[in-house]
Amino acid sequence: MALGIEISGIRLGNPTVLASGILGTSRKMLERVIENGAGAVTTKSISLERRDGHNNPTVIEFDAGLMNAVGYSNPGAIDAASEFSDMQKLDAPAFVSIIGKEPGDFAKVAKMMENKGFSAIEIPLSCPHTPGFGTLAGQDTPEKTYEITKAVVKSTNLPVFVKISPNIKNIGDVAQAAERAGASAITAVNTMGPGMIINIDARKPVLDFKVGGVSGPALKPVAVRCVYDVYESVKIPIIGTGGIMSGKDAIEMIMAGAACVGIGSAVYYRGIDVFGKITAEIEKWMDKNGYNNIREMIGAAHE
Amino acid sequence: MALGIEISGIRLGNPTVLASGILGTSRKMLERVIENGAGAVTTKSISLERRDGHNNPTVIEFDAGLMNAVGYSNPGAIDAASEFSDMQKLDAPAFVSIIGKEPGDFAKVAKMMENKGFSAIEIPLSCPHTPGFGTLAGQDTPEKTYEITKAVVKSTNLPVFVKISPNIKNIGDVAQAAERAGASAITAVNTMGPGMIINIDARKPVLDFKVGGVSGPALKPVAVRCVYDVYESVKIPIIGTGGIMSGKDAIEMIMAGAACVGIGSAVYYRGIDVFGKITAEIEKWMDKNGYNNIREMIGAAHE
Amino acid sequence: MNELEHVHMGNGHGLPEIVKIEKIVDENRNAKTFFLDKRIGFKPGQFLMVWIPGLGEKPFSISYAGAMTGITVYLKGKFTRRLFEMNTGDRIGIRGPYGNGFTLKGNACVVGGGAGIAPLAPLIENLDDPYVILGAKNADELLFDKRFPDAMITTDDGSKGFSGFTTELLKNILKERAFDVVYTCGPEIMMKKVFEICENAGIKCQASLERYMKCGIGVCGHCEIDGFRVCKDGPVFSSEQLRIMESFGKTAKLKNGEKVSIEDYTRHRYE
Amino acid sequence: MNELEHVHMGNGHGLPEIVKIEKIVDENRNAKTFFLDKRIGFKPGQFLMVWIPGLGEKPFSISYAGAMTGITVYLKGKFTRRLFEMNTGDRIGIRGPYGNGFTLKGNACVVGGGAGIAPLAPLIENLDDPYVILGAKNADELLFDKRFPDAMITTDDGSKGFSGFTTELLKNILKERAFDVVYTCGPEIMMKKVFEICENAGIKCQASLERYMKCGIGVCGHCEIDGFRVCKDGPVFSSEQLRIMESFGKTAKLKNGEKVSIEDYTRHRYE
Ligand SMILES: Cc1cc2nc3c(=O)[nH]c(=O)nc-3n(C[C@H](O)[C@H](O)[C@H](O)COP(=O)(O)OP(=O)(O)OC[C@H]3O[C@@H](n4cnc5c(N)ncnc54)[C@H](O)[C@@H]3O)c2cc1C
Ligand SMILES: Cc1cc2nc3c(=O)[nH]c(=O)nc-3n(C[C@H](O)[C@H](O)[C@H](O)COP(=O)(O)OP(=O)(O)OC[C@H]3O[C@@H](n4cnc5c(N)ncnc54)[C@H](O)[C@@H]3O)c2cc1C
Ligand SMILES: Cc1cc2nc3c(=O)[nH]c(=O)nc-3n(C[C@H](O)[C@H](O)[C@H](O)COP(=O)(O)O)c2cc1C
Ligand SMILES: Cc1cc2nc3c(=O)[nH]c(=O)nc-3n(C[C@H](O)[C@H](O)[C@H](O)COP(=O)(O)O)c2cc1C
Ligand code: FES
Ligand code: FES
Repeated sequence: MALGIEISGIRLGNPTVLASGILGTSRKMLERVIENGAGAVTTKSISLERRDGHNNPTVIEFDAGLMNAVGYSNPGAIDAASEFSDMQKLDAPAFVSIIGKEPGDFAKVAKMMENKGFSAIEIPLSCPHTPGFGTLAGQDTPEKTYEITKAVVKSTNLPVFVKISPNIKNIGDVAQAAERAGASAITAVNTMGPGMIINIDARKPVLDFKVGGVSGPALKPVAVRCVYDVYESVKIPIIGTGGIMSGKDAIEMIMAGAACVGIGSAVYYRGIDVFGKITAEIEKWMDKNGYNNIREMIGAAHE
Repeated sequence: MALGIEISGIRLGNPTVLASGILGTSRKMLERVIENGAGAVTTKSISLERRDGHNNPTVIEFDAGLMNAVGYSNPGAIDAASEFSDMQKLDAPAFVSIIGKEPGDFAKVAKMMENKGFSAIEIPLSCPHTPGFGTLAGQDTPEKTYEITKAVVKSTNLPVFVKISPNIKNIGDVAQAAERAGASAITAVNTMGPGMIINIDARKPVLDFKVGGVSGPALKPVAVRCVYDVYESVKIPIIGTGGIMSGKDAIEMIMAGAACVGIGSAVYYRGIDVFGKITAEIEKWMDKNGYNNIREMIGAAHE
Repeated sequence: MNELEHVHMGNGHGLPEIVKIEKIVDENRNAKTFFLDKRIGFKPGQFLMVWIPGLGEKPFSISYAGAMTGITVYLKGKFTRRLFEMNTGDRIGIRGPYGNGFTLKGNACVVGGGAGIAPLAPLIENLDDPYVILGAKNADELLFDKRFPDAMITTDDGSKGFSGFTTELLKNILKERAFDVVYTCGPEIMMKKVFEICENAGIKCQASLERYMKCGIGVCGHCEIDGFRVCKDGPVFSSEQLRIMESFGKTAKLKNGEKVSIEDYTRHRYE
Repeated sequence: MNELEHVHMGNGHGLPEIVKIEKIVDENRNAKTFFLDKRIGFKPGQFLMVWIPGLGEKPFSISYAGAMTGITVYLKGKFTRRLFEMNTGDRIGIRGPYGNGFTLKGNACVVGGGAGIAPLAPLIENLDDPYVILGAKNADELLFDKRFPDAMITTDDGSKGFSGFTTELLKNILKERAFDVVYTCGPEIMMKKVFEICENAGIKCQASLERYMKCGIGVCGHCEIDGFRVCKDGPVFSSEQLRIMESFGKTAKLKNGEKVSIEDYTRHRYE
């Protein structure tokens, strides 16, 4: 039985991908995630300039998932360029997530990350809690998605993945805009909402930024629907992301149309070895149910 | 200590309101919910014509909430008009939820429900899973919200509550459009998404309509944020709805800006007596923390 | 927040689970029992929501306990027709068990009619020497008469056992014997009569009702009968509850909520 | 789906809980202990994320176990200043405990410097007659010297106890006594030296490190040191781990992820 899968010409040993913003702060951290079984890894998002991000509390757990307003804290593209090098020497492909306020910013950071051995560039146009970026800057419209994607595609030879938001109605249109602009894959989805959690004893929102993006189990059904919709809208592969906790969840996402799955919050729920665990669960289920490879399951729920 | 609250001139003995679509299929059912402690009750949504709704499965439970695509099944306005009468004789106010494809439909049903003793009319412009209605018919834009609300307000002497969707960015604009058109309160929010759950053994979405609205714990943080935003946008009171499971949740929603709380999915999680349970929990907490009435808590998280 | 009651999420049977049909038994001309490859803990009288992916989902009582749980299905319309076409090895979805089930107590009489015998079967097996009356239109439609050889049999046409209704037999036996409780399931008109007979005799009755179900978990309100949810407060109701149910034996609601006579409700076929 | 491991959601300490400050004790010129009205089960070395609503959230080790849990805070910048202004009866938020904590084993030596003594205190109380070295710049900044009257005291300026560094005392004692393990917490330069001394002596070392924390629960990766998360894999690290940590004693990351020397990291003040 084969657990490997190829997306946009990149070969993954198994369909689990570390989602951006979780653990991906250093080369060594990515290396460790790969040791723990990830089929591919994504860096934390990198902006041109260094960013403090929002104040603490930035990440909290609630009944049904995680909520975060990290606010794209990162050391900026120059530091990142020295942190990440020879990424092709890792035992699995690495994707670099880059962000910007303007198409030009994206293009600049993309250039700076080009010869680091990354297998692809991911551009999240969908963060719900960082002023100047993502949905708060309107980067999630089909028009802006097209414009930014185009700028990045032009500036790099690497495949470009566009990460989209679950909080928009016309998700198919946005995915199509990305595809038209030359994107090689769609990462669906980023966090949901935003949401807010108020501590009633303190009479205050818990997150210092007040609102944050929802991930984990609360997001899963919406993420699955988004992937289902995107699958009907574009031909390029989908990295299905949102609430994947188990092999069963991963297979559900794949049957909705994903070629591989992004994993973030599950690192909290099941530990850093969640990638190996989920891969083993996928394998066991496929074995029991007579599947020979991942491809047989992609989009199966559309039949 | 006073648990009562007045919204739009209607006096509720406590701030728990049965949300539309849960249990509200008959006068006797509403009576029973009131016996179980609800401060007010809402009928299932009523359309001009009789509707089968979607096929089963229509409601399912997942890890983090409920998902439904009931599809507005209801016996139509004529049958409803004979089912519901003398509602003022119940021990708590009753609201009638009405739906339509066109502003004219809403107005007609509103007229038919006028002399039944209801205390208010609620118009959901926000169902995410019924073709011809709600978000699938674009009733959630500020323009349509204004138009439909205006038509209903004109056709009735009852206060009109507008129920809005969590799945839109400009939620404040929609609430303002409702307020400008004469709405007396905002019910925030309807179900989220839609979402999808796929059974991997069957390779099929579980809901027969494939997608459905998400309610319960998964919805709560997004609902709280919506109420927080609406509170900053309008002066009319808010019925905060979405994921309220406990007294703590209710207080959180009230501190976000709600005057009272809608309760739906919690009937599944905690039983039909959840209204009395939540009221008791609110009372206990207020007592312990030195609050004298609900008003002192409304919008407290904005300070 | 330790003063607020903790809310348990996820009861573990919210989503349908796909199970294999292990064995199919022809019970009579119109009924088959489907044995599923799953042991389920349940109370007699509880039901499963049975899902045929792509077709629909309908409630069926558990008729057999054990390593293979059984449901016994009468051929009615589209859904049951599709079930009847299924073979051993085919797979269906189930969620549940749902509903309250019968409350066991004392010296009992059980009165079952037609498909209503299905939920009564595990009850009979759990009671201590109950007096059992099983009825049907005719011998070809009798259910479980071989499974319960001691049961009194009635057929409307006299093709087997006592000729006439179960209710006549019940009246007769009540003249001779005392019971603590009468359990009944079957056509609602029959159950209504059983209930009235019990009321006159001053005996407690438990009747298992049917109404059109959507959610099956007590939230949508569709299965409502006079303020009671058949799926959650029922399907088994006590004498106290039956006494205040104005619609009992009279009206029921179609899929769209239209209120019709119980006869029309039962006769109604969907699609 | 019973072959797939069940995922437990909600560990019950994900959201901050508001607790009252029951008692405040001045420990020395720069440190106060805040006793909270809550008993917390924890392992020595674990920490809490302490939330001042509207201001921020920072990690502090648990320094006292019991009906009132204690944290001992050194005055640094904005957050600790606000804490120092608080009075008995004021309320703060806490979540946790987080991190791995020390692993207890055998005949131990404990080496603490400055604020690093805080997490070691409950450890000392749980060890069987450990050899304890507590150090500070001077007598006014010593922590818990009265709480542990048997401890060896060192001050850089000789204002109390041994004049010099804790590491010098450690080297001396290692010539005379054998230990299974040396536990240490304090300035990272000190811990680095302790570790090197242990390596030379062939003794196992456990050191509790600090890095800038955001989530505290092992997801954001900000507290990362050479692929280890201080909040989750640490804060306590073993000799095996310390040996492969290139940044240990050298560099750390500011709030924005900029890598600076450990001296600059420690000196850095936010806002
Ligand atoms: C609690 C309960 C337990 C039941 N147990 C059994 C059983 O053990 N064996 C058995 O043969 N039947 C049982 N039924 C009835 C069974 O659900 C129907 O026979 C089946 O739904 C018929 O579906 P159909 O598509 O074949 O026919 P349709 O043409 O759809 O309907 C035929 C009749 O079945 C009933 N029905 C249809 N859909 C539903 C629904 N969603 N919910 C409730 N009733 C419906 C109505 O009376 C309808 O007139 C039970 C019903 C309930 C409510
Ligand atoms: C696991 C752990 C346990 C700790 N235990 C204690 C303790 O028991 N007692 C004690 O006094 N201090 C402890 N600290 C350090 C404490 O967190 C800082 O003193 C405090 O955050 C200072 O905040 P400030 O606003 O007063 O100063 P700032 O000006 O914000 O910072 C002063 C210094 O504190 C550190 N710091 C600031 N913010 C953070 C952060 N979010 N995460 C980690 N370090 C930060 C940095 O070294 C910084 O240079 C611990 C730190 C960690 C990582
Ligand atoms: C703490 C945290 C930080 C995140 N940071 C980023 C980020 O920097 N860039 C990005 O594209 N997505 C970011 N995300 C979103 C995740 O990559 C992912 O899309 C989302 O969490 C849904 O997946 P999950 O449910 O598996 O966590 C972040 C998520 C979390 C929880
Ligand atoms: C089974 C079900 C049916 C619903 N039907 C309606 C409806 O007919 N009209 C309506 O306005 N909202 C309907 N809703 C939405 C609820 O009124 C409520 O807004 C939503 O469920 C969020 O609240 P909760 O989390 O407390 O359930 C329905 C929700 C559920 C779960
Ligand atoms: S079927 Fe929904 S309440 Fe019974
Ligand atoms: S602080 Fe986020 S991983 Fe440690």
